Amino acid sequence: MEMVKTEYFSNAEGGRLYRPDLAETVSLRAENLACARGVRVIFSDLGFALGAGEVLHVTGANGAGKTSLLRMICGLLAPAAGHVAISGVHDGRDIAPHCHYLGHADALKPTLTPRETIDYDTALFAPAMAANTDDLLTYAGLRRQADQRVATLSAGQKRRLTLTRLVGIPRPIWLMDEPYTALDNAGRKLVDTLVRAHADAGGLAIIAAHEEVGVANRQLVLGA
Amino acid sequence: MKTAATLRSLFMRELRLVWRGGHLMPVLAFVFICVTLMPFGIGPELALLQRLAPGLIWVIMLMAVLLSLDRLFQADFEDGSLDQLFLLPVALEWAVIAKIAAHFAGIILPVLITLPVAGLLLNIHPESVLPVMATMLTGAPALVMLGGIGAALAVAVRRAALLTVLIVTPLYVPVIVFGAGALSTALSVPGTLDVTALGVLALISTATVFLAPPAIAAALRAGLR
Amino acid sequence: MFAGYIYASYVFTFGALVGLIVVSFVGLRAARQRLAALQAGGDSDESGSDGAL
Amino acid sequence: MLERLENLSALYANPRRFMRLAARLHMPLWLVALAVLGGGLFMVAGVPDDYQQGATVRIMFVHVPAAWMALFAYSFIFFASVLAMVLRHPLGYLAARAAAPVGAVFTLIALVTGALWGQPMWGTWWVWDARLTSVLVLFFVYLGYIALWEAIDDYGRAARATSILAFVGFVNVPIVKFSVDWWNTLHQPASVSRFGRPALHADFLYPLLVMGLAFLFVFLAVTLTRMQTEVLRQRLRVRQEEA
Repeated sequence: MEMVKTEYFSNAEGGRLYRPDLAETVSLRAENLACARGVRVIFSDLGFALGAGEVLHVTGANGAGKTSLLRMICGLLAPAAGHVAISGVHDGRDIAPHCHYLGHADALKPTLTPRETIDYDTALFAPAMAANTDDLLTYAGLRRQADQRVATLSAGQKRRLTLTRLVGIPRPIWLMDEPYTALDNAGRKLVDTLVRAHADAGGLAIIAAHEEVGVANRQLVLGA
Repeated sequence: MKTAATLRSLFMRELRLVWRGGHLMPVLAFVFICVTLMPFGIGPELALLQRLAPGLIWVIMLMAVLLSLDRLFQADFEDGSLDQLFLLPVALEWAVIAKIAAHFAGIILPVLITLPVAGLLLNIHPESVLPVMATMLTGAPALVMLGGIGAALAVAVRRAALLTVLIVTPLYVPVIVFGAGALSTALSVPGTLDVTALGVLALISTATVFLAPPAIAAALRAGLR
Repeated sequence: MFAGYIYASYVFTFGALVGLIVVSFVGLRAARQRLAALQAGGDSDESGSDGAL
Repeated sequence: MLERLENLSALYANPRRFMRLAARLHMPLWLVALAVLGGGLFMVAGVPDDYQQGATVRIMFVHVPAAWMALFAYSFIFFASVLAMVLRHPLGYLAARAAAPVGAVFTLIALVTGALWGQPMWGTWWVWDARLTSVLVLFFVYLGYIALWEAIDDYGRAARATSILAFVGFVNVPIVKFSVDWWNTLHQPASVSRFGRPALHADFLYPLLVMGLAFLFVFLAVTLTRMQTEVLRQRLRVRQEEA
């Protein structure tokens, strides 16, 4: 998987990053999904299909099951009923290795440095790929903080560091839970830029958020 | 092979986290405090201490492992990286083995090496130091693997520490029976080992290294929310 | 001379069992009453068992 | 709401069929249990003193059946968990949860009566005898299992986690027995006679078997009672969620 130097990412500060091409383009299908929390049915008979390039905005009141839906898709939560499948590549249960999941918590280790975080993430999630850590650090605007402990970073910087995992490791499905929280306008624009570039490259994304998601071309309201 | 690369980097990352997080220090401190306090409780009478030393060291080591268990999955759950373990391109069972191996190398191994030496405070017979170390090295994998099951079941649960102890204690009984038991001959003839007991201990350790990871992975999956 | 031990073991055994039985039946009755109270409006899913107790 | 849930996920049994069956069985089961218990006690009363242990042998008639039930209850929990998790029959989770405290009480009875039986013979309240030690470890297994149920709020997660613990615990029980037996022979002071039952003469065997049967029925009756409570508590949670 060598780097395809055809497209660029560019962020607000003009940082440019070569866009590794997606190894696979997939479409996602969810059929009569149901979610129960304790004994309460949160949602049921939920189905949708997402093709390459589509971005679905999932919204709904708090507790409507937005997070649960995202987690069900990548197998981080067993659905009470129904199932999820990827066509194109394979129609299988273990969808997780094809997904990136961005949860409320940043999944960052406070005692590591941004440089180490990116090196390890690449080595863990895409061992065959050479880590372009410096490009990613530049792109995320963390060049100066590269060798500081992650614990000393601001919330916005931490979020940008987590986003490098999505950008640096090509996976077709992005599942993002409230990605805009703790981000200023520049940060929000960065997320939209990334998602659009990801969709243009043939990936698909599901974003759970309260506010409007400009980059989404489809919407699903839970608990309507 | 991609899996080996992922596991190696997970092992290295965990080891670095153990080192950076300073998780070894509290366990070592606990061990040395225990060894130092024993004579105050039992009395400084050397012959008695010498007779009790191997068994005491085993109990202290077992409790040190128990003490170290909660850092295995709890921290990952809190910062969200436990979810990422499920997204790795390797089976969760392998990821669990890499994590526990790093925990073993970073925390348990240092305890295994220093504890018998600390046993000298308990007037352990110099020739018994190696046998004690041998039995602990043989039994420690079982302790960490069985402890991993308890830690995985108790992730993000109320009073997780109490729960882990309750779940793990019955699992530890066979390990300490054969671990300390293997030293029984060392009481009369220092420096010797009951080889059959050591063999059973090795059997238990090997079995848990193969059978515990699937149980730990299942426990982690059961805890997903 | 051992009567005390025998007596104690039987008292403990049946004391513990009776305690467990009482707690279980109290739990059952309490659950039924709370459920009946909640179902004051009454609906189709009445509790299947009238139960002698 | 619960109807929609029942067909939704394999976690929720259709309790209506079970509750009707339980209601019918409840009282008869209790009557049988009390009858057999009465018979058993009557037989025990008629037992002559043992030539070796004198009257204290009568403690055996509660100690041994209680130890039997301690093991039986844990096997019950294991098979109920297998039924629920492997064969997808969710009533198993309820049965396992209901049986655990009953098993724990029987284990406690076995421990206390064991100590009471040992005292006259060796003058100490606790003898690290192989069988008694295994029962003590089993008591920890029960405490861990019950604690896990209570520690997890979400019913589905608790059911899955406790089943895993039931499987691990079940494998561990024979290993503990084996290791404790070996440990006992290792530290066997020659003087202490093995804490064995006297050679079971017919006068002792029949009362023991009847008492064992009585304890079994008591276990089944209490477990059935507690299972009904579990079903109702589940309905209560649904009602409260709805309200």
